Amino acid sequence: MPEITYRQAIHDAMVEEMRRDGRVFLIGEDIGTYGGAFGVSAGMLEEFGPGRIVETPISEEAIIGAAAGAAMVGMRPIAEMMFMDFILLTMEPLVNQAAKARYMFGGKATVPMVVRMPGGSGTGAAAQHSQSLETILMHIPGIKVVAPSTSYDAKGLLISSIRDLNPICFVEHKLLYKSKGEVPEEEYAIPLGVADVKREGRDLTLVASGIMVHKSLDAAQIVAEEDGISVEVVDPRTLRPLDVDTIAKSVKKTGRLLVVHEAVKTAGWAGEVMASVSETPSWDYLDAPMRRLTGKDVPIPYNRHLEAAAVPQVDDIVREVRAIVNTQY
Amino acid sequence: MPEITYRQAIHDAMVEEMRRDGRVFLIGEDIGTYGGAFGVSAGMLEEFGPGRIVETPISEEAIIGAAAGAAMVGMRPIAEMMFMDFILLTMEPLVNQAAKARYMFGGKATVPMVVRMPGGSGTGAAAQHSQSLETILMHIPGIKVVAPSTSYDAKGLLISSIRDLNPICFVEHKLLYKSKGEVPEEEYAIPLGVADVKREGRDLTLVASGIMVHKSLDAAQIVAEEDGISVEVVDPRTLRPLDVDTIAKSVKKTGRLLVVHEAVKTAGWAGEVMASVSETPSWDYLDAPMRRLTGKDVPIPYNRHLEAAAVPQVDDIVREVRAIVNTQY
Amino acid sequence: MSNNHLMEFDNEKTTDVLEKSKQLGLLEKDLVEMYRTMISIRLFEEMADKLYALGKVHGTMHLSAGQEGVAVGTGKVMGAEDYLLNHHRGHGHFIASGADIKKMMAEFLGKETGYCKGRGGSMHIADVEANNLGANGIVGGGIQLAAGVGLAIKMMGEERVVLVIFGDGAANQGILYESFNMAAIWDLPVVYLCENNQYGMSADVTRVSSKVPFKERATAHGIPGYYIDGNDVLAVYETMANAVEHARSRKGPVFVEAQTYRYFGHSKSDRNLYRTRDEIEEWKHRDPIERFQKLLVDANIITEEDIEKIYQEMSQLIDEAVEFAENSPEPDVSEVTEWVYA
Amino acid sequence: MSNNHLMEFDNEKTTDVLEKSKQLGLLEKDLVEMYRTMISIRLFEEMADKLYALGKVHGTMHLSAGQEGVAVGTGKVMGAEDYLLNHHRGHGHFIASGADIKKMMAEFLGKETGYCKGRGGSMHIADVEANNLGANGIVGGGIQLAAGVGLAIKMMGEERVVLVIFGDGAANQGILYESFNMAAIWDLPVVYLCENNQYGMSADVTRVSSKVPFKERATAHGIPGYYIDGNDVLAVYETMANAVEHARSRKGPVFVEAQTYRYFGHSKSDRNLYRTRDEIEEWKHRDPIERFQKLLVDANIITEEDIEKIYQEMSQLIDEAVEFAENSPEPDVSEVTEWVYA
Ligand SMILES: Cc1ncc(C[n+]2csc(CCOP(=O)(O)OP(=O)(O)O)c2C)c(N)n1
Ligand SMILES: Cc1ncc(C[n+]2csc(CCOP(=O)(O)OP(=O)(O)O)c2C)c(N)n1
Ligand SMILES: [Mg+2]
Ligand SMILES: [Mg+2]
Repeated sequence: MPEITYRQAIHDAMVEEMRRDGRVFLIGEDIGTYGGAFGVSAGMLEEFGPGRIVETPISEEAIIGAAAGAAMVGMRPIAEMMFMDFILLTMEPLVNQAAKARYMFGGKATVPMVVRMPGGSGTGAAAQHSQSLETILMHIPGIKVVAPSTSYDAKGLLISSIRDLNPICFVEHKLLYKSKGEVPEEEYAIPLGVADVKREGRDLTLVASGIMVHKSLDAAQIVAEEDGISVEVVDPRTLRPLDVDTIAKSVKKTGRLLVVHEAVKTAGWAGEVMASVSETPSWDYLDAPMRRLTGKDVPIPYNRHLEAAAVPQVDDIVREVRAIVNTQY
Repeated sequence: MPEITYRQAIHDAMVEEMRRDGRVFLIGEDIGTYGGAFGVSAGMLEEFGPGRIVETPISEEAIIGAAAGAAMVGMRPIAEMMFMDFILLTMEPLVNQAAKARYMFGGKATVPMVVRMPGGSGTGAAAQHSQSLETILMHIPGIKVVAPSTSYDAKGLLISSIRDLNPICFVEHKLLYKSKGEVPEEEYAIPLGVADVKREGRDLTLVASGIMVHKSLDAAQIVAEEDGISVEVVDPRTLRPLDVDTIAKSVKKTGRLLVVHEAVKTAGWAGEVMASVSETPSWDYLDAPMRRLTGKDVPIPYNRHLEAAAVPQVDDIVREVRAIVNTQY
Repeated sequence: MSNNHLMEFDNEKTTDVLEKSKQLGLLEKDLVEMYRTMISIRLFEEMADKLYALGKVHGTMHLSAGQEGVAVGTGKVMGAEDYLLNHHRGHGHFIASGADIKKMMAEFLGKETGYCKGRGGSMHIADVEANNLGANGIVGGGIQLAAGVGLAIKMMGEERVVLVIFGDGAANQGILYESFNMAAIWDLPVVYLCENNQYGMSADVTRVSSKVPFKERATAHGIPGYYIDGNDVLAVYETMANAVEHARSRKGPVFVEAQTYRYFGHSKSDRNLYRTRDEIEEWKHRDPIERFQKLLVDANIITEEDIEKIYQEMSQLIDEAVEFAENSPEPDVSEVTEWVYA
Repeated sequence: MSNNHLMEFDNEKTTDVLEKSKQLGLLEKDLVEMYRTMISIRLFEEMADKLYALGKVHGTMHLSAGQEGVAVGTGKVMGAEDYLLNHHRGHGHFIASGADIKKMMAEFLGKETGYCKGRGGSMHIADVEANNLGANGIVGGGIQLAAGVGLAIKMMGEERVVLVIFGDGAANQGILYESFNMAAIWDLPVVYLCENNQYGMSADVTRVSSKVPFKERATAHGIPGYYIDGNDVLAVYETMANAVEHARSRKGPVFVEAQTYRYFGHSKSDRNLYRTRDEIEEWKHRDPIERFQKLLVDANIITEEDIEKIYQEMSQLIDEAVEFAENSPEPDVSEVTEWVYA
């Protein structure tokens, strides 16, 4: 299989769906000639023209409102937020309108829209361009939250997201755009709500998403080599709906759970994973307290050392895994 | 001690602080002649005049932006959101500006502002006027979240909130405005970040906030009388910072934890309580899986029976408590 | 506050109903139908108020009695294929657009037979199949959805237009200006109708708005703006017909501000402290129904007897709707989690 | 796209610097100081660009070379007691308001000695003690903070004003209109300065804006609006002086749109695909520094030698700033969680 970047995978998913379905269009800031702030839509203006690559003024609330309105009458918008942080400007149309229309109207509306947004830190963009806000989006009934960690997942999940009939928040991680991975040439789709075990293991279940999957895999490799600890890395891929079954099955096997996320600690989605596991019979199999390793409770600082210190790094994960596995309870 | 309503307690806290400190002012929609949608500021225009009871256009984002700007230069605004749902229109200034200014500026700014907002369902106001969004606010470093359940707590916590130097989200529950409780005549303040054990018990720790404190107390009384189950009801009062010590101490004693909130289940703050308890030695004392009883994962429906079914009721709590205490693990 | 801020209207006052209707291409039966619809809205709102007082309506509702001129003048213009984004005070517009008042009443009573199966209530009532994309509980919440609908219409190359209705209070939400800008740069077929009833809840429009009428805010975006007497139903019809024609012929968005007045309080918690009885009475002298009725009677289009009969018929329809609603089943509580996702 | 949308400016073109400065009450030394500040901004931006290329600046930054006329014409007007809400492309404004460029450089290099102890970087640089309430990473993010500051000034009965700066792109954020409305109804001492450099990232202002110049959007709110040549530093000074005087004398908010142009790309990821080399060259013929310099030389206020010397002095100051920044300590990583709460 050819290796392509995460950026390319997302690009390809959009292009293929737009070729397949005339209702799909892209809307956002600087997505045309500029190709998007991260270059994801480069070249699409040339193929699809301004009628389907809809470049907007800097009016985020209006972008999401327009996407929701268009979706309600049969279009399939893909809206790009230049940075995930800007989703905060759009919570009204996203949460009060798009997410609720179907329910409020007694099941008579559908709002098939995708909002793509790059989240996360690591580029020195500081507090207003580095947030990981996926937990907030997970808390909204009516919305699905997707967060791919590889090129393969990105493409397959985006295709499913575009075909889904609900508002989808599709969370990309800035640091992953250049990462490469195998992607089949033939069409495929990955169903939403299905986790992927990225590495099998026996001693501890590590749930991580986005960039943290890669850091966790690195950490798993280190503890395997240095400590003989066998970590199973589960990537939920879809945060809402969360594939609790896969996680619970893994916990039943390993007896230990560590959730790693870049989002800040307080009220972050690690708690959701723990609460969900508590609701399954796997709780009985826990040999250690469930733990989380998360972003610190701070706005992301600018200085690169501070920035790195604000979110989990491979070393931190290694340390945490060792602590959990080596402590007697 | 005289009994006053929760509404009156909030009103009194604002009036007393405005008399004490000329920098404190109220800003919001219909807070003057109308007295606020829930009547909390009735009569304040007469005492303080339009210079300090600042009635705004319907521009929620601007209300919070203005409050933040005024706070940065030395004022002490209390902003009223007519309904908690409207905080979604203000996430940009609240989260990207007010919450982060201090940190981004290297500790050189303070943003002492309070945003009061009535949350919760039960009045038939349906999906866009009934949300419990406190978990979202808890996820923002820089913000504190306060959620009183009684007249006494409301007054004491609001006074501390007004005097605090940080942006505070002060979550009121619509159904509590008419509830009554004892409030001392002399000045007092309740420190933020300190939970209150609203009922002592031995068999199960029930963490609840706002209206759910009252439902939980009713349920505790029922299971005490009918089943001899002794429930300890802990009201965090401040959701961020969360008084994990008090909760953990209680769990150590009872060996069981149930978190009850009206907010929807997925990614709701029950998970935060569980994750926090897991991080304490109390985890070792758990005799049963930690559980949550929450709002269902739906927008709040209009019909009163559906509406009631969407959030935990006394019976549901009774059933859940019995299930936890009576199951053998 | 008073009414002396009212400026001169852009519309010519309707004085001769025969001449005006000829000009507008309205037949006598159209005029009578419009009159009937106005009556039905007034009676509907009065009944809704009663049901609320009886505790049968849960939550809150926002009544539009007094604003029938805007609703009917507009509803008569819109085609069935056109989209409507309504606001919280939208019963009249919904009725004028051809709603089934039985399903409306059933919705207010939270019944399974209601437009939204009892999930939405007055603030979220919608009829998606009939292109009514809902009332909105968020002041200004429908404004930008409308631009999105307009964009979709344009993309699909359709002849429809989208009408979005909002109040004077909503005109101070920033989203309106993002929407104006987008609709203008893309020439979207959006008709913005600002129903100015002088107050946003207790806020006098002149106290909370930098400049009235609002139309300058539209023209500053290159959008044609009209400021009209909303209590003159034929003036509303005329302006809205022009506005819709403009949008339908792909000339881009239009903005219409119609002055009117609500008789009931803002919602059920309103004690009307912010306005005087006198002011309400003053506006009742400009009542849209009475004004139209007088013109119709003077022109011998209807008689006092017709009027009596119309009231009776409409009353009966409304009673039937209430009966239908009352006899309808409650939603099944076990279905509370249905329809969150598609 | 091109520049032919530029309208006639409201300001009179500065041709005779002696007469103009007399009119404005500026002494020769003021003019020279303004010139020096313009040079220092230009050289500062060029150095920032270099440091970025060397990998010493983390993240992104937005350079304002080409826009010095707006920065210096404005900065010269503002009093030390006045508040500033700056935007992401604000280095020039910060320097013109009297910043310590050492602390700026140190901030860009993420050092503990920087204005924000390395926490903020270019996009969040602030000097709260000096009434600079920060650059802003959110396009439009400072606009309504400014109205809040204006409200506080009014409440405290002070004589200050607040200046908020934003770009042409930001002018399409709805919050600007909420802010206009509030500032207008309460007569707040807010000076809105829209620095129109023709593009919001890659978006040509005329493509994404319903109507330019923007001033009509202000006047539609009853706010006086000016559309001026931002590359004529004395014209900027004159208009801003009038605007600030208006706000300071409690007559309410003012809006100024200054036309200018940025030479560098939007940010570091910009490949300038959306504009032509020719266009950039064309604007360089209107360079604010060269224009002012020519006037000063023609009027015998400075000589070629003076110019040489000024460049040397400014270069040296900037080199010193870089040295200071490079030699400054990194923040202590153990303090990463400090200053979240007060
Ligand atoms: C975003 C938002 N803010 C406030 C409210 C509360 N509210 C409901 S209607 C209303 C007044 C609206 O005024 P206007 O737009 O003039 O419409 P009218 O009620 O006069 O028809 C207010 C403040 C709301 N529902 N949504
Ligand atoms: C809310 C928001 N949307 C988008 C961006 C990304 N962005 C940063 S600067 C910019 C262009 C701003 O244009 P303008 O206001 O004209 O200022 P200029 O950069 O031209 O000085 C964009 C789109 C942002 N930072 N914030
Ligand atoms: Mg109104
Ligand atoms: Mg610009």
